[in-house]
Amino acid sequence: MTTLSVTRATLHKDLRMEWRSKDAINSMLFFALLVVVIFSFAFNPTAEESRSIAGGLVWVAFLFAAVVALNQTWARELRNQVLDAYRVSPAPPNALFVAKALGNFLFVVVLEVLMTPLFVVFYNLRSVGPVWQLVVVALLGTWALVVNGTFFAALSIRTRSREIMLPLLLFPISIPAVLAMVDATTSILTGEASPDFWIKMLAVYDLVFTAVCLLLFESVLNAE
Amino acid sequence: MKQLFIAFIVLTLGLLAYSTYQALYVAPTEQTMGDVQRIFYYHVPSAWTAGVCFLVNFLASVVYLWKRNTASDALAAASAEVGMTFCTIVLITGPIWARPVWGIWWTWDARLTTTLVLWLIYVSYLMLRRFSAGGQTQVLAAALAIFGFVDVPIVYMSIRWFRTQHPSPVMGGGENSGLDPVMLQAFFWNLLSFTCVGIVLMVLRYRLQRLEENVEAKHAAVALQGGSR
Amino acid sequence: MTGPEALKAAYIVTWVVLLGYLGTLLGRFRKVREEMKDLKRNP
Amino acid sequence: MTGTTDSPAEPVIVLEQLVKFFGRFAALRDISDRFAAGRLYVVLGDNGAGKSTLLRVVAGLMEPSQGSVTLLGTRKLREVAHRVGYMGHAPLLYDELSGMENLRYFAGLYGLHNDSVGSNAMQMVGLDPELLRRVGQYSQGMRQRLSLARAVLHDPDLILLDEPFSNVDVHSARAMAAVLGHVRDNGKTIVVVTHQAALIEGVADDFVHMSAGQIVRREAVLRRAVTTNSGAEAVR
Repeated sequence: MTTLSVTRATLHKDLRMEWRSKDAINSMLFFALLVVVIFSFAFNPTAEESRSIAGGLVWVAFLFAAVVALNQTWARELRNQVLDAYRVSPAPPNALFVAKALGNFLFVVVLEVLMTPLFVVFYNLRSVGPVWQLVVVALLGTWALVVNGTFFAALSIRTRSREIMLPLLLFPISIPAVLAMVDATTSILTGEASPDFWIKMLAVYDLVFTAVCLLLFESVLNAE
Repeated sequence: MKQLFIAFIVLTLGLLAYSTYQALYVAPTEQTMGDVQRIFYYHVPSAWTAGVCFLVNFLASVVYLWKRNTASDALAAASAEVGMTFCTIVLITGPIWARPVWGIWWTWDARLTTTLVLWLIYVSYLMLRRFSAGGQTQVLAAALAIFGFVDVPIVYMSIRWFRTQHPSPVMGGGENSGLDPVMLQAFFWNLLSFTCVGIVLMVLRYRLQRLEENVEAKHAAVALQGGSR
Repeated sequence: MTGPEALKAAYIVTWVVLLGYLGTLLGRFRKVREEMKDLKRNP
Repeated sequence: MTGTTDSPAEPVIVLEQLVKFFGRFAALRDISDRFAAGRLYVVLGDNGAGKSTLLRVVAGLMEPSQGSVTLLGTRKLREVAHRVGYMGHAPLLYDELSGMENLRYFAGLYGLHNDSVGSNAMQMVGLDPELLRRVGQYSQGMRQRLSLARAVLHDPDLILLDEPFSNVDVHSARAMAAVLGHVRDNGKTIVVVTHQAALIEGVADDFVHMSAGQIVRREAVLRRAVTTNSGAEAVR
């Protein structure tokens, strides 16, 4: 009950602050745009080829862009050391985690919605398989990146050179999720295979790591 | 205690010599692969030992988060490093074996890839230990260890599936194709000796960690008396 | 790379890695011991 | 209220053999002490004497390396978090939000959802709750006053303040000191870490001197000066 209200309040506050500064979304968007452009120079694919590599390109672009956003979320709490105000309050730590993860989820989803048309245009994409499956993969995959990303971003603010630490910790753990997202996306785009296994795998990954994050977040938040 | 450990080291060295002898001279030459197959006697026990180390690392990390005792953190640090060492051996000897047998250095098959990912995860673990300051290291490292351990089965599962979908290049032989009893015997000797080497290294690394903690404690005592300013 | 060469290479690599790690361990032991001695002499 | 150092009542803060290391540096060196209820303590000392560290450990933001802290009768500091207020060295406020938006959020963390909580706190420190500008545009004095409002908005029994007067104009500092005196008169315990003792002398009950990670001296102000400013009590 209190967890829910604190989560809601924190999410509301984060969205309002992001709306006012637009730090995360702007840097994220521009970064993803750069990746798209550079990739299209680097690979210069035909329509047929692009269909089979697009899954990889799209998700690598989103992964890098998400890291930019993830670093932002806690940076905001470290300015003026506001995080201390949360930590001295009786509010449950997991409420903070869930709010941050949901906020990041929203940011990355917005990014994806804005970037997808660009990908479609630049790479001449057209899906052979059903598009609604892409949406499912995107939602599950984004949560997979964001839930661990939020956790490891919180973990790396306790280390030296924190902005470098986040990808170093996040990428190895995310390998199965990235593999699943990329392969599922490719399967749907080319229509050659069923993405069912990957979707189930992403769901399992999401469940398992959400549980692990919730279990360990308090220890990490208070590690000082 | 110290004498016991020295006796254990001597025993381990003896075992290692004997098991290497078994692997090189006693075990018969495999028919299709020839002498290359003997790499297996080092490769697989290394993988096993790495696995044991990472299991120890996971358990020690869980105990640390629960009890917050420095001993289990030291064990976690020790097992991660030793596990990394054996994992490195696995990753190097694997391609050396693959090249003459399969004609390629590397294939993205489930076992290889999982080992690589495992290695990456524990590299990041050791980096985290290095990059975080003072009293925070232990909690952060323990948390990451749990993530890593939970991740490994998922990695294995996903890559298995990835491979069945995209068939990999020629995968002849493999070690499960009905081992000769003499081969099996050589294999178990090596398994035993490598496990002992792993234990020796872990104990040494653990003691090193404890010694370092001791030095820190001495410094702390000096600082407490007010000499450090 | 032929069979026997590969075999030799793999065994040597294994030994090098193990001994190398042992070497770094012993080096660190020496450093810690020195530091300890230093502390006892001049706290 | 008499000015004895040791109140017979149960002390609000009990420190037992408190030690805190940062690597090899001992920031707190074996501190054992008690702080009684209803008094305003001023902790003085040079930079690096361990004042801020002590406050962070007491607030539960940092685990001590050795020893223990007992707050309001318990060692489980989280259980009494709602009775403790902490004002950090940094403002602990969101620059992108207005004063009321900040306070509304922080009140929510304490389960207080009534807007009057925030506006009362703002009025108490002499700020207008209607102020729309964001905290990033506040003057340093206003920011520190809002920070004080944040620390006390849930009406805590124990208030910990870290350098509340840093970079604050004399007017704001006086206002804040008066607020603190008033809160103390309502029976709350206050610990102020500062190196600007002059600004709070008028309302202080005890001076606690720290040096090199230890509490070296404590002095009680025997005659409580009424909240008019009287610098005569300067205990230096």
